[in-house]
Amino acid sequence: MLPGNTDFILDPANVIFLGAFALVLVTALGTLAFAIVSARRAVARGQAASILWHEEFEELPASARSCRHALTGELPGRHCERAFDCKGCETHARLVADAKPLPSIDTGGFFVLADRLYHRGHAWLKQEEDGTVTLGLDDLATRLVGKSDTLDLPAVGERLAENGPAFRLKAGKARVRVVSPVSGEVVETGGLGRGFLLRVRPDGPLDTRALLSGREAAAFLSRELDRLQLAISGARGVPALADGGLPVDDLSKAIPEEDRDRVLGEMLLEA
Amino acid sequence: MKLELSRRDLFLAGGGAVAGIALSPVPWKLLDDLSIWTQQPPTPTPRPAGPLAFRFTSCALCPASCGLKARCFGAQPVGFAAVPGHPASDGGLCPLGLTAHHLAKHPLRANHPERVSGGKRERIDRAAATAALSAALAACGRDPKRTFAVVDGRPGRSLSRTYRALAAATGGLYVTPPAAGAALSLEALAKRFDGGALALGVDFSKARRVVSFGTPVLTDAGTPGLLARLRAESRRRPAAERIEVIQVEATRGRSAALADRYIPIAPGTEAAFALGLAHVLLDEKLADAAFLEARTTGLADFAALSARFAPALVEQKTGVGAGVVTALARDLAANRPALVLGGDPTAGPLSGETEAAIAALNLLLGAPFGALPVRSEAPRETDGDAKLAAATSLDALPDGSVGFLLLDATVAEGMVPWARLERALAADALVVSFSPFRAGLGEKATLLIPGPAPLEESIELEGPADAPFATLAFAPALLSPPKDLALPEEILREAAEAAGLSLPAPAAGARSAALLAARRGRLYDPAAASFVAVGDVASPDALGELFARGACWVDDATPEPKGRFALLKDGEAPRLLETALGAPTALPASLASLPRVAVSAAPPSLLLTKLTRETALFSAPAAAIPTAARA
Amino acid sequence: MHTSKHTTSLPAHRYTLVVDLDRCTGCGACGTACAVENNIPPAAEKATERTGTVWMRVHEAAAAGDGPSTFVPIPCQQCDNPPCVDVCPQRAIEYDPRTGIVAQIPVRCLGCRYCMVACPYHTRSFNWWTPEWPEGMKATLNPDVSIRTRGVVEKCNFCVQRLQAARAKASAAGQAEIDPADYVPACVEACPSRALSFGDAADEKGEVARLAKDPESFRLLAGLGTGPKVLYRSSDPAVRERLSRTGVTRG
Amino acid sequence: MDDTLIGRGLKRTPLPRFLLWLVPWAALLALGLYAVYLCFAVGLNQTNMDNRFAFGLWIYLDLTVIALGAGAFFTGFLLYILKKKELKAVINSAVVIGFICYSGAVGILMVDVGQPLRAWFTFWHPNVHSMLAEVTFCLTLYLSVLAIEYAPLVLKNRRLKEVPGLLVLENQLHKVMVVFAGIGTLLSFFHQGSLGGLYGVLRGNPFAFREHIGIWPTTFFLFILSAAAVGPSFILLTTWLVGKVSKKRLVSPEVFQTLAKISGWLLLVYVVLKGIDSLVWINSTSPKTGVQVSSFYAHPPFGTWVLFAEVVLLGLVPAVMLLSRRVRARTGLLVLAAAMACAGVVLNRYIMTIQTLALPSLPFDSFLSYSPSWQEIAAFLAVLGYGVLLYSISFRWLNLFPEERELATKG
Repeated sequence: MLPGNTDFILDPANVIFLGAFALVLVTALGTLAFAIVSARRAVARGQAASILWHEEFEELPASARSCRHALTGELPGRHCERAFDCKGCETHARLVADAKPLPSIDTGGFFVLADRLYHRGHAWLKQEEDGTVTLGLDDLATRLVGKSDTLDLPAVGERLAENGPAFRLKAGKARVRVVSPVSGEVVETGGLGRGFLLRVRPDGPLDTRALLSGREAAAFLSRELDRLQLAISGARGVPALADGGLPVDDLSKAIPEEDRDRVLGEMLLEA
Repeated sequence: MKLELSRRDLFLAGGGAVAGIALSPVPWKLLDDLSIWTQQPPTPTPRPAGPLAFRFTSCALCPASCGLKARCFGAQPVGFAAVPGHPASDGGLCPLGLTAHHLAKHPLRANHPERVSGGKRERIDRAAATAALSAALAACGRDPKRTFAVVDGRPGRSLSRTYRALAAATGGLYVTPPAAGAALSLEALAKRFDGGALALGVDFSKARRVVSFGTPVLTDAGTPGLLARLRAESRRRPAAERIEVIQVEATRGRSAALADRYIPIAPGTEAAFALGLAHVLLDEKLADAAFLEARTTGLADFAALSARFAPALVEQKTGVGAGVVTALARDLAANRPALVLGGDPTAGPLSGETEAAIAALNLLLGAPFGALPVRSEAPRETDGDAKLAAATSLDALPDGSVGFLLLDATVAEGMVPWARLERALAADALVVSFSPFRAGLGEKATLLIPGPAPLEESIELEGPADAPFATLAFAPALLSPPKDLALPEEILREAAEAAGLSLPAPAAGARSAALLAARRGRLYDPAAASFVAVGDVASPDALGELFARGACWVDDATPEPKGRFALLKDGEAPRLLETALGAPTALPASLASLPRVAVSAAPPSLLLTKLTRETALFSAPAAAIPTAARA
Repeated sequence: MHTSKHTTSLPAHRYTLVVDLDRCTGCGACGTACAVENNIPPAAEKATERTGTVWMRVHEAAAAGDGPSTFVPIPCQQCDNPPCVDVCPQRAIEYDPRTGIVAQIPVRCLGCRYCMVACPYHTRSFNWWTPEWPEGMKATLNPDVSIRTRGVVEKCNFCVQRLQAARAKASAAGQAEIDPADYVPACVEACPSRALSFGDAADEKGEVARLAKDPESFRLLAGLGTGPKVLYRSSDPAVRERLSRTGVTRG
Repeated sequence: MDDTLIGRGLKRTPLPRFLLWLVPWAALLALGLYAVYLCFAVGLNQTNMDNRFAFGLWIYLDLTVIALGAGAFFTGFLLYILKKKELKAVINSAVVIGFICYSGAVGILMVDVGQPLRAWFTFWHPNVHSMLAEVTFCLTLYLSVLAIEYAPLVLKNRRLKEVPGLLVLENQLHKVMVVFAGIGTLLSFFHQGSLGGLYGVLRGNPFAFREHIGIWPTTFFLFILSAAAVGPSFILLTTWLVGKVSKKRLVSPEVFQTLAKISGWLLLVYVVLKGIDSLVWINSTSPKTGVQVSSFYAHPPFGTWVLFAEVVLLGLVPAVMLLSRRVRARTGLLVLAAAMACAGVVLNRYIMTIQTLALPSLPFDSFLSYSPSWQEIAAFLAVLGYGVLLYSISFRWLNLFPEERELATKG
């Protein structure tokens, strides 16, 4: 094939044909190698969670990608394009600076606790006095999941990445992961009965600009209930309540078993 | 500074080394070598058994006795070429001869004496075989109802002399199959001559019209390829010198397909057709009047007979149009010399009446002594005072009375049908064959004492009986027979001695001596491609040396004898009339598959499956080569 | 006609086979001698006319009605513009620019059979079966020719091993050119009616060059422009006309 | 286990029923593999091919599936290079079908050659003038490209993507997919073409030989065009078929419209060029070799109807149908038109491979027939079985139709 082979003939036809083939081969292999190397590098740099989250975010339906300021009515209909990362968002920075008082908002029957910060993936974060944070599931998600069959919590010492999977849970046929609102190291695992699920020591100073609190969180949960209703009624044959509402106390029972996985995935932002 | 080597560094170093080697020419070279190495043939090419040499001999497989130029490595022949200019074959050769060197190792080859009883083959030793022979010989001498008979396919050899002595000593029969000339209806013609014994050959080079009644003149009969070559050569000469072949046959065989004209005829009506031609020749005064006048008798009677066969009647009898008959007769008369042949060497001669009609036709055309020349015989040693039996034909074998039938290795089943032999056998007869093969007649024997295979023994070969000249070769052996092989001559002498029969001493060299003494003819030396007159050969040793180099003797032209041919023999007319006016017979079963297989005593080489299975040239492939041979 | 790199300069030697159709009786001697010379094995149990390994095949070309048949021996036509050489993906077919001989290299062949599809003369054989000889027959094989394996394509190469031997002999004798008598293919040597003649058509004084110019000579499928170096001859214009056509125009 | 592999929100038949569905196809595959074993162990004498019909069912199959599999490269070309975003709905399925077709063809090709272990000699001692060398080079490379294109689908499997590294790789591969789409297009261009060239260069066969443009015969270009034309139709056909079998809506109707329009236009161009090519062949190319084209069609069953069926009935007619808005509005007619377009190319490949060999060549040749042995048919069916198996598994566990979930939720 190349000079040096037995019977090789150096003529233009050979050079053109084999040159073209070599070029294509090198391009294909080079591109493949580039993809593999950059993937490895991204994993090594701990960008895996971020990439994963961004990819997942791209695939979310528009209704799940509402801007927090659309939830509050400040910028109606606006969709987030930054994968819910408000830290570098100019719009968010401007609106926070304007700091208009929020109108009164219906919590939709969910608890929104003042000491918690809420993530759009339905995890809450509580800053503890010792500098750690505790993580848990918000009220809507807790009711949605109902009684979880298994809670797959990371072991102590494992690292969580912001917007990466914090833990997984299984309920009936549904399997879903919950996104972590913070990067850090797991220092303690809790449980459903213990008020928190994970205690995490954050990497560096905590930046909570992307998280929701207070009335904003309440507005979020209220809008999430609408989304939930849409998700459930999308599946055929599920009776919605006459007033369009859902039995807030026992959300999990309102979801047919065969739809549970899809609905939980949609609500917990997993494609 | 402290040098620390981590595992990672080692991996990197290793990986770097692998990558470096991968980018070096080494793997490239290895792959290239692998490519070349895998291009070696998976089965090694056979090693030559010695240096390349060309040796000459003759093929003993069929009566054509073609010259062979053998390409040998050491003692091993690996292929043959024809020998142009060879007096017996002049470059003729056929697939059988081209594969003769395969036969010694043929899967049907037998190397040891075998007794067949109850369908089972049982290997016996040489002593037991000799004992069985001697017991049977002794029994034949005692019991007049258990005759000894020996069938010899190639008479005239020194082994034939032993056979004849044995037959004479036991009061038995020495049987020879009909000569090739008989199958061409030439013998029937020669027997009509009143000037003494006569043998006629065929000289196609002198003929311009060849009419063949079912004889495969262009394929299987005579020397391979001879007539086809002469005919093709004549086509590039003036029209008046061209040879044309007219095939008259019921089925369109290979020869008919090759003939210039093919005349399909109702089977068994050849006599009527021949008489029809005779009718036109005589009626239109087209016959060779001078020849008829000088050399024949009985013209008036024959004319009276043939007068009844007007073309219209012939058309009715044979299915050949009257116009075709008339035109052919005129064509033959206008293009003399013309000759007529009949019968198929592989299917046996035609009926006597048909042969009579064909003979008359040849006489009307003046064929004898021209296109059908007188043919001498090769000089033979005289019988001297030895008691030797004369040759008899198969017809002489009485039914149910042969107690000991001895079949020579040269007897082809196609020439000597087993059914005829079986009829002659007495109950519990011993059938001994010297064939080296468990095939053909060798398969029918109750005691097989295999002799040398083709090319394993030097053999005296007379040329085909239809050739214009007599030829003789002492075809040298190319292969050596298996070490412990019993030679028929030895084993017969041992058995005869044990049975108390005395045989004359073997006449070694007697035939060469006779040849030298006759001082006739020339010797063709194939290596030099030149002739030496017999008169110029100094000594018997020089002659033997010539023959050992594959030389072939060829006779001079024989003068025309005095005498006349009978157009009709006494009392022949009514039988001829009856046959010619008879109804057509059934189509004969087609025997031919591979050419010449029927006239060869040896089974064909397995390689000839290429012709029978892998080409559409030859029919009935299964019959040609026994499938058992594949095992 | 279609041109190719091969026709631009003809080789110094142009070994050519001339077949005189007037002489051929279809006896099969040529094919038999070829099989013996080139170590072609006996037919496999189930081999047929279409699956056998036959380098020299004799076809019967029947005339209309009861007219005489013509037997046509067809080895590889050794084209000067071969349709097969360029189709082989891995150069297992070589056109020798010195002799014009188209040689198949079975050891490099992967058995794709594209060359068989490309050849309009159907002169190639694929080894559908493993070549096998009975034990005793192996001793009779020709040591000058290697044995092929199953699954490769093979064909006539004008007994090129004999050319090599002739060259070796000439060079041992210090001669530049071979003695023509030393290079004769096996089929030519075997033909009993001398229907085959062989020689160098580039030798203007030679018999083959004369025959090539003879009006009785023609090539099979000449319209395709393949330039065969196997010539056919017949004294019969009807035969020449019949065999000069392509089969597809029949009927 | 099975549940956790099925994509979120996708309804799939229960596992036992799915396994039952696989059984007959697996049986076909097993039978075919046995036939392949026979061909390797005993030899190609197991087929009914012979020295005269040296190419048979398998080469026909190769040419056909590679033409039909062209949807993979062409959809990729339209999506990634020409940015036809709506084709994102079928690209995954197209890649899987392409991979099945090409891997099946390469697999069969390896059985078809007598000495598969020497196949690499084509790379080591290539004859660059050979169309088959071009095919081999491009085909192997393109199959690798298809495998690379297939990889992200697998990596996005619900279970596999839980491994962060794999999903990141998928993400990176997705980013460079445009390069592979480009390479795939280039390679497909050449191997589809050189498959056509295989026959167009046969100087010894006036039926197959065509005029050359540069170094390539016209069949080179016609094969590219016909494959590109029929690729989208085949995607349409298979998508519709999968929808019918799985009783699901997989893509939005607009996707079918786009596919049909593209297929229709290309088919129209192809038919026009094929017509011109045929006229040149009839009036010049073939007569130059001394053969009138009419004699090619004088050997039943190959009459002139073959040419008519190929160019008009299964060429022009489906092209017009695919371009007609009224036909496209009715799914039944649309699918029929797509099927006719596919059948046209299938017939074209049949004529190229089979009629070329069946026609007599030497003056005393007769028309040849050939019928494949059971081993050949079994190996052929094994490709079908393998294809259905791989597609079924991919359909169950990979997300072949990105729109499916949304369409299912819409109800």
